Amino acid sequence: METLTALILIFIGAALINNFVLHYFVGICPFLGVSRRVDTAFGMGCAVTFVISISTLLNWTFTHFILRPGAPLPAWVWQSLGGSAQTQIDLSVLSYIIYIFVIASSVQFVEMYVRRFFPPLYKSFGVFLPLITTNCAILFASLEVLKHMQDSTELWGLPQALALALGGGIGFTLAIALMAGIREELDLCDVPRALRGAGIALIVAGIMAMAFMGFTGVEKGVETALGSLLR
Amino acid sequence: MTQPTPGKGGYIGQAWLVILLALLYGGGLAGVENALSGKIKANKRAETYSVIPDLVPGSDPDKTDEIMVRGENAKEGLVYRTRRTDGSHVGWVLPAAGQGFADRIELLIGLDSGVTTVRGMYVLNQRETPGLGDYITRADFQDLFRDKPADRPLAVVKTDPAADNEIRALSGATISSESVAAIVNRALANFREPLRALAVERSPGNARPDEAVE
Amino acid sequence: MRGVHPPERKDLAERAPIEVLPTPAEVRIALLQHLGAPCEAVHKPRTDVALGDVVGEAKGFVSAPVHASISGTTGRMSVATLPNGRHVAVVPIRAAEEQPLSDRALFDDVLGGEWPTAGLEQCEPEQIVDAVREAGLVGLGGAAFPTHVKLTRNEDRPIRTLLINGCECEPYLTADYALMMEAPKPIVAGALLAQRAAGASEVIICTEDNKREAAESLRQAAEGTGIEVRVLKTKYPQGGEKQLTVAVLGREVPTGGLPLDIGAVVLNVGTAAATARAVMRGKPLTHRVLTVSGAGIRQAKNLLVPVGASYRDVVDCCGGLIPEAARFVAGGPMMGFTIGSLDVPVTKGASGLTVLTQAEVRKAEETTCVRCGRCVDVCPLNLVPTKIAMASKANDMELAQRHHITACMECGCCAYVCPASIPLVQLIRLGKVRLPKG
Amino acid sequence: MAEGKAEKPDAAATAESKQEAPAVRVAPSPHISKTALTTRWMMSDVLVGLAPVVAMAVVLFRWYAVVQIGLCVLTCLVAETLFCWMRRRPTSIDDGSAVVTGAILGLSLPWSAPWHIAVIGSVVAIGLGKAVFGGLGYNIFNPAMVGRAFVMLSFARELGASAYVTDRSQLDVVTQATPLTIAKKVAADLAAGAITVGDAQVQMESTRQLWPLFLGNVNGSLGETSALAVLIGGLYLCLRRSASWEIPAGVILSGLVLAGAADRLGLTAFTALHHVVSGSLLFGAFFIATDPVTSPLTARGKFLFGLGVGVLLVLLRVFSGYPEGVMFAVLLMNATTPLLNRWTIPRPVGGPAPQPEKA
Amino acid sequence: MPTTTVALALAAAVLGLLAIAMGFVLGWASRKFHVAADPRVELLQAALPGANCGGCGYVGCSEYAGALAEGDTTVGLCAPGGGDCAQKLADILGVEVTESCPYRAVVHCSAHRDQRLQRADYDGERTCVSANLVAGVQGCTYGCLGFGDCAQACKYGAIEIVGGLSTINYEKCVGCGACSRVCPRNIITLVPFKAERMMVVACSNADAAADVRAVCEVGCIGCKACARVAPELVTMGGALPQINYDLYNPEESEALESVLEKCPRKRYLFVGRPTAEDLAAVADEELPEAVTADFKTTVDDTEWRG
Amino acid sequence: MSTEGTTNVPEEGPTALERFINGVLPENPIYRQLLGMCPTLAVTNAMKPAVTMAAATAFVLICSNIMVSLLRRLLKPHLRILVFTLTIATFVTIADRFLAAYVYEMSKQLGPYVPLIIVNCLIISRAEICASKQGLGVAISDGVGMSLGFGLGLATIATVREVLGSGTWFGLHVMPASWPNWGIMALPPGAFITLGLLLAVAEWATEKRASTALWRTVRMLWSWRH
Ligand SMILES: Cc1cc2nc3c(=O)[nH]c(=O)nc-3n(C[C@H](O)[C@H](O)[C@H](O)COP(=O)(O)O)c2cc1C
Ligand SMILES: Cc1cc2nc3c(=O)[nH]c(=O)nc-3n(C[C@H](O)[C@H](O)[C@H](O)COP(=O)(O)O)c2cc1C
Ligand SMILES: Cc1cc2nc3c(=O)[nH]c(=O)nc-3n(C[C@H](O)[C@H](O)[C@H](O)COP(=O)(O)O)c2cc1C
Ligand SMILES: Cc1cc2nc3c(=O)[nH]c(=O)nc-3n(C[C@H](O)[C@H](O)[C@H](O)CO)c2cc1C
Ligand code: SF4
Ligand code: SF4
Ligand code: SF4
Ligand code: SF4
Ligand code: FES
Repeated sequence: METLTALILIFIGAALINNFVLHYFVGICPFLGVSRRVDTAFGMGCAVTFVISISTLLNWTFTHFILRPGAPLPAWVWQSLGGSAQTQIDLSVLSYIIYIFVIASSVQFVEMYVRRFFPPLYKSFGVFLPLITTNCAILFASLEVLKHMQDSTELWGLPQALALALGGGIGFTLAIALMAGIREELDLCDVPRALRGAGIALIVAGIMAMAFMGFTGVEKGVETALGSLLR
Repeated sequence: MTQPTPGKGGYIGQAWLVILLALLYGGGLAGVENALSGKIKANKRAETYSVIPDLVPGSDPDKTDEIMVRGENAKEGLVYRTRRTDGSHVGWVLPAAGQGFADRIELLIGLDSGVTTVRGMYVLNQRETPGLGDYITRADFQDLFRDKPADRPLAVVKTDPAADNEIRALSGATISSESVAAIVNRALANFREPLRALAVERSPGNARPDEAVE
Repeated sequence: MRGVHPPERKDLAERAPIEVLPTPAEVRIALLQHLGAPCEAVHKPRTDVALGDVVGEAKGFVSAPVHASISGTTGRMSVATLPNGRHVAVVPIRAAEEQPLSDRALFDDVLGGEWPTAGLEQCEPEQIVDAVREAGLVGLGGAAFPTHVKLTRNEDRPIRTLLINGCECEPYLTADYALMMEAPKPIVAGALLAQRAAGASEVIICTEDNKREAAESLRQAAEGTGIEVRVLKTKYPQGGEKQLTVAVLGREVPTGGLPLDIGAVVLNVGTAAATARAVMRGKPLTHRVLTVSGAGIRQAKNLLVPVGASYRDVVDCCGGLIPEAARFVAGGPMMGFTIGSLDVPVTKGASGLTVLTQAEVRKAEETTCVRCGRCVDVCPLNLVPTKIAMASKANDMELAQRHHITACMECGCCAYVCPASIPLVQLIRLGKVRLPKG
Repeated sequence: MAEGKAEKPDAAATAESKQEAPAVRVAPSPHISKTALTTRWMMSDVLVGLAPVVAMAVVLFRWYAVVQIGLCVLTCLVAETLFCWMRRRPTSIDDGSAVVTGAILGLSLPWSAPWHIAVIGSVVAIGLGKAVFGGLGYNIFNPAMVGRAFVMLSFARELGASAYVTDRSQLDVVTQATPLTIAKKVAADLAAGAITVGDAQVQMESTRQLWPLFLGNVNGSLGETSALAVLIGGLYLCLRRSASWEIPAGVILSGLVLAGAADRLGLTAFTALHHVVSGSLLFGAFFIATDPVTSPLTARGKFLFGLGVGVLLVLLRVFSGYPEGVMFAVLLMNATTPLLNRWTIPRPVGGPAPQPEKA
Repeated sequence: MPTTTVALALAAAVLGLLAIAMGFVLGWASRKFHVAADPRVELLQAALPGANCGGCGYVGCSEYAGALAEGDTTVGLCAPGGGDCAQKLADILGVEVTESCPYRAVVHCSAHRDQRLQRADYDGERTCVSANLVAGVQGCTYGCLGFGDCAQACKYGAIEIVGGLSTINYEKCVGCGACSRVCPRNIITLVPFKAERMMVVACSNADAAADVRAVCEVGCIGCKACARVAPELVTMGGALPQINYDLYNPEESEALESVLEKCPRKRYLFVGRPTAEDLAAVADEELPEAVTADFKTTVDDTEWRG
Repeated sequence: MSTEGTTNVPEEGPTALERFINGVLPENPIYRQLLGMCPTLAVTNAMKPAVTMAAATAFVLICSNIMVSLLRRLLKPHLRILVFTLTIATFVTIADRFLAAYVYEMSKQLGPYVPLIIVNCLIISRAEICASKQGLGVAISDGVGMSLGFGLGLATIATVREVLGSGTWFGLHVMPASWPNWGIMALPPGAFITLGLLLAVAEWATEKRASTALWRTVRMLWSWRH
């Protein structure tokens, strides 16, 4: 029960309260770049959700088995080389490189796959799929997971990691879809010239961030509510 | 995306530069890590250790040791056992965390060795509203927890405290204040008994009579 | 049905009997007065033509010939800009001294006299359609669609109902009303002929409850013919064929489709009368009833006008303009088109001239759309006019099409209610022009 | 759009043709319009609708209300002029929308908010809420709520729950916390197990009566206290069609249902009815969510919008850190308005137009 | 073995292995999922200036690049890029530069507002394309409406409305043709500028003389005087003369002068002043085909109603 | 965006000085190119983190430019991006560790945004556009110019946010004591709104560039170069 509560909290935390885009400012590039049309924005959101889940899964695995201090794989190598079982081998310095490698290759893989087998989908993403590689949101999710895998007060397992990834991806999709709707509307508006494009988009994002700040405290509220309901 | 021309030398042959660089960078990084990890660890340690004398008056940070303690909820937690310079046990520093108004709050709780009194409280990390909830990081708020009883839950009130386990809420930030108190209460509930047991078992001789467990 | 209730102002010309316009010195017959292919002139300049002679020959099935509406001599071909913006070739005819028909005689020839409803069974459908085509008959309700096309039977899509449209929901206009009051007989006869031609099993003459007397007059005329006269609740744009089929038959004409798709044909009362004249008297469509009304005209009238007479002649016949007159609307104020000068010839589809004054047209200043949704509330076709208009303006045709721009019939309800005075209909028309062709 | 190059010739064209003063005027159809109905009229309608609310605020909060609302309206007007001037456009204060924005902003603030909050809120409302989008009719978010959110997040201390309460004032209603704050606190304590159900009942005693909530004899933001005044003004607006009834209907419906459910689950200390008449639910439903510019166009869209506002509003009241959720609920739903508009395109009479084949 | 060494070795090994694995997987995938694409598109796009002005007739530079790669169109349509750009594109595609004569926009109407008669006061959307839907905005149904859609469309600020007439500033015009696409009356065409100043027919009213006189003080009356003086250069398209720019030779100034002189309405005008470079660029170029002026004009295109 | 045969393009392109100047203003990564928006928004609530971030980014940018420029003749087109990423990630890790070791406080405050430099499009785009095509000198001056430009961008935003939000600048009080701190400026909405408005100001200033003195100076330098 407690884990379930925790998973729910991580999920809504990442999707609404600490929305990746509107609170953590990650994934701003596609948020500004691919939010001109609702359809493409939604597609982009789905692509990000997909990639973020895959790469978080892979990265969690890497971290758990290889990178974290005391991970089994290096320990096994160390011990088979005759090292003592006491020494912990910490390869976490490699985590950034490995993460970005995993992300880059999985995105490229997905890209090639989609291009080959789903040409219409590929066409609507077009140039944006490679953009996912340099999309902070993906790396950020892995880093967040890493943080919680090093933090002794709250050790995350795979379910938590995936809850964060999924929540983050869905939160991103929500934000970018709303943004795209608004920007389609803005095309018909008389926005001052200097603000057109990124300027007004950022201001809209700012107002959306204000609106999303309404969710502040929901984590706590849901936690207490679930607590009292389950009691 | 340009297509690689497979064939000559195969994929690996083409990627020699990448592989070479990977080896190079990997080694280099490990070197950097080797050189700096001591300092980074020290930094992290210092973050906690620098406040230890303040959290448990009389303790010497250099004499502090870290132990893993199994709490009432069956989860293991890190606890700092603090000692005087002469090595005698003065108390505990208990890291704790929980949900605040906006985000997680992480804090350290200083306790006497018998876990009867809260010696101090220090907020390590928080993201409460600037100018409102973030006043929990102020010394005057943290000082409110000094010398509060550790055997009963602390209560947050909006008026001047009447009982000794009451803490006056920050005005306009009752929720943050309550969250801090709740985190302290929960940590105490989890670790009060195990720590007391430890105190009796490990260092009965060191305990001053007034701190001794009944 | 949604729609609006604009001030009717029919009282201006309602009581005026149909008068006959004195033969003008010159008429200019436009070679394109209908929806479809333009006509080709058949006479060289300076040829003498008689009333009813063909002046322009129809080219193609969806087309209709034009005829001389007076006797006289043709002049050099010229051009005219019709109210709807078309810049078309015209054939001027200078009136001869002697006119075969004028005044009362003309009225009797066009609308008066006897219109026996008995013995119409002898007319073969093809015969009726041919007569209608040769008479150059087009819809007199506004769109000027060649009537023979509508009446031609089609095995695949049989016609069940013939609706005779006497709603005349436009403010100011009373031409149809006057016709129904003074000449119900030819309407009924024409309706029966059209019924035979189209093979419809029922005929309903529809009018609105602000024209009860007309309904009464039609009922008397239709006594014993099996034609039903239906009185609908007044609302603009009840007369639109899509609204009419919903109101009368409870069926919707598919968007982009025709009443034919639901087994109906809609004819204007004037068209019905002209059908009767074409079939029973063999006369082409050379005259039509026109309402001249509005505060800018000295005396509002219903006139029987030869096609091709200029609006100036018409205005002169009504005592001229008052000095404040500012806008000439060919048609009614909701859907009519303005003309920049009175020297524009009357066409077959013209139903009236509404002259508005300076005070009436001083429009409130256009402000931005506040998305109040009033246009959405009134649109009889259930569209979102503001979105279509804004999309058209921003040239976002994908958005406009998503909002079904092509469904709009330009009835003007939306622009009528818009508190921001946005020229919605114009913007929607603009969008239709901008739509990718094909 | 008529910016830059087009402006000059355009102006010239009008000026010169005025000179020639031709008698004939051409224009697209229709040639008559419902002249009584203008944007300014709609805005003054809203002001009329707001009158009972303002009156109630003045009765309860005396000159605090007068100063607050006056300051907001004034600053909004000044800001509107300023931004028009910056864009070199003719001033648009005469359409009355700035007055409405100011009044609603003023009514949504606590009596105690210091002057700089009213001023900053108003400038932000007009500037960030409206001018950056192009002015009246183009804004995506409710300007007054943008302004309020901005100051609320900026000056949390002055706008938080405790700012409403003081015992050093001549006003009698402000000695007690707002009903929602009390309810929130009790619910939270109850859920956390800090108090017993009995304690909770004692603490809720002061707000149990529906009548004061309905009549408005309670603490709160200036405009929200009296459900009665809001209903009078709101119904007037709906009857005049200046506001669409679908929106308040949706808000109230979903508010009742969800608050009822929360009450059943013991997540709130209020009944559904209490929830509806307390706080700014009604004020928001009738005056704020109904802002035509920022709500959907079609009836179905409006109703969905209302439902959304109601749902979010109760969820935020129950779960979030804030006692009230109207402002955030409206802003969040404003963000969905374009999507709602897209999804609620009505079916035209006769069915959808045949779409041309996509190339 | 000290931990440091192992950590070093392990780190390097992990990264190295990963690199190898990735090289394999991606290499395999890229062959497996190979989709033939034209790499030239990207090169072409890079060679284009990226102004996205639409001058080439495509939605943006990238679409033009795509069309070029497909062989659907020719290089040299990009006006902002000029000859350089065309050369680059041609290099990429391995073709010859065919045309780079500078085109410039010409407005085929020259009546300022007071010379056009019967102008009514117009209440409605103040753009040409909207006003064109309303009859009687002005007498001449061919001439410039003067609401400046073309000026709005011009990205180079080359068009101004002077006295109700669209007037092109040839210092700024680059011949992208955006204006000619928006003008609802189709009275802007692109004329090949073989000299600094070109002679053009500055009217597009195709009606008969009397009808023209009725609406315009200066419009072409179709008297054919010009076609008689220079039958080669000027042909009559209906009532309107058209200059055959193929045969246009700026050196033969007498011929041009005579045309100019003979026109009773003085509707032949010299316009323009392209830059010296442009002239140099075309000096030794074969002259391209002339654009045919297409005065389909008038409101006839618009729908009847409904 | 790959160009066939990157390896054997002739070395041409803007010179070192041009690259430097371009980076600072005409092609300012934040205001003109909108690159690296995430850190820009995340770390600008005060000057200190902003400057730290700018320094870390500068370090990575310059180092990776150097590295890529040195390796440029060995790059295979399809493995190019891989090499860039590898290089950048390595230097980012180094920067991250250095911060953690020597400015721990800042490292804690910047949190994940330091590792996120890896995906800062600015760095990879410089590698692609400049370093992989030009010599060491140009690459370095490009890196320095772009870093300055990036730093300038961060600093302007951070200044607005810190002064309005806390009444301080680099932690020093610059506003009167009675200044009501605009809490929102320290929060996410403040970041978005500030950047949006500053972008508009930048846009407006460039539109009016002929008349701004600053721009004239840049232009002067420019023309003097040619
Ligand atoms: C923008 C904003 C931010 C707030 N931030 C906090 C916060 O960080 N901590 C907190 O306890 N209360 C915060 N509050 C106030 C709570 O919503 C609630 O009103 C308050 O905690 C009630 O306690 P009080 O009785 O002390 O006012 C904030 C309120 C607002 C409007
Ligand atoms: C291409 C075309 C074909 C038409 N064919 C028919 C037809 O076969 N039968 C018919 O009753 N009406 C036909 N119509 C006419 C329409 O039904 C309708 O009467 C006309 O558009 C005018 O309607 P309105 O006055 O309501 O605008 C046709 C119209 C068009 C444009
Ligand atoms: C908005 C609108 C209103 C109309 N009102 C009338 C009307 O009042 N009377 C009428 O005869 N036709 C009216 N029409 C034309 C009808 O739709 C239809 O074209 C006509 O009745 C067909 O008859 P006809 O072909 O004989 O003209 C209207 C059309 C529209 C679009
Ligand atoms: C029924 C109604 C409600 C309105 N509510 C608001 C409101 O809540 N906030 C606001 O700023 N303006 C409101 N307005 C005024 C106006 O729509 C607002 O200034 C525009 O959003 C500015 O573009 C309202 C207007 C009407 C007709
Ligand atoms: S009626 Fe006018 S103001 Fe209202 S939504 Fe429609 S277009 Fe906009
Ligand atoms: S959108 Fe078309 S059909 Fe609907 S009210 Fe407007 S003009 Fe009439
Ligand atoms: S007649 Fe010729 S010159 Fe005169 S307005 Fe018409 S197009 Fe222009
Ligand atoms: S040339 Fe065409 S687009 Fe330009 S102002 Fe004249 S009519 Fe309008
Ligand atoms: S910088 Fe974050 S997505 Fe580009």
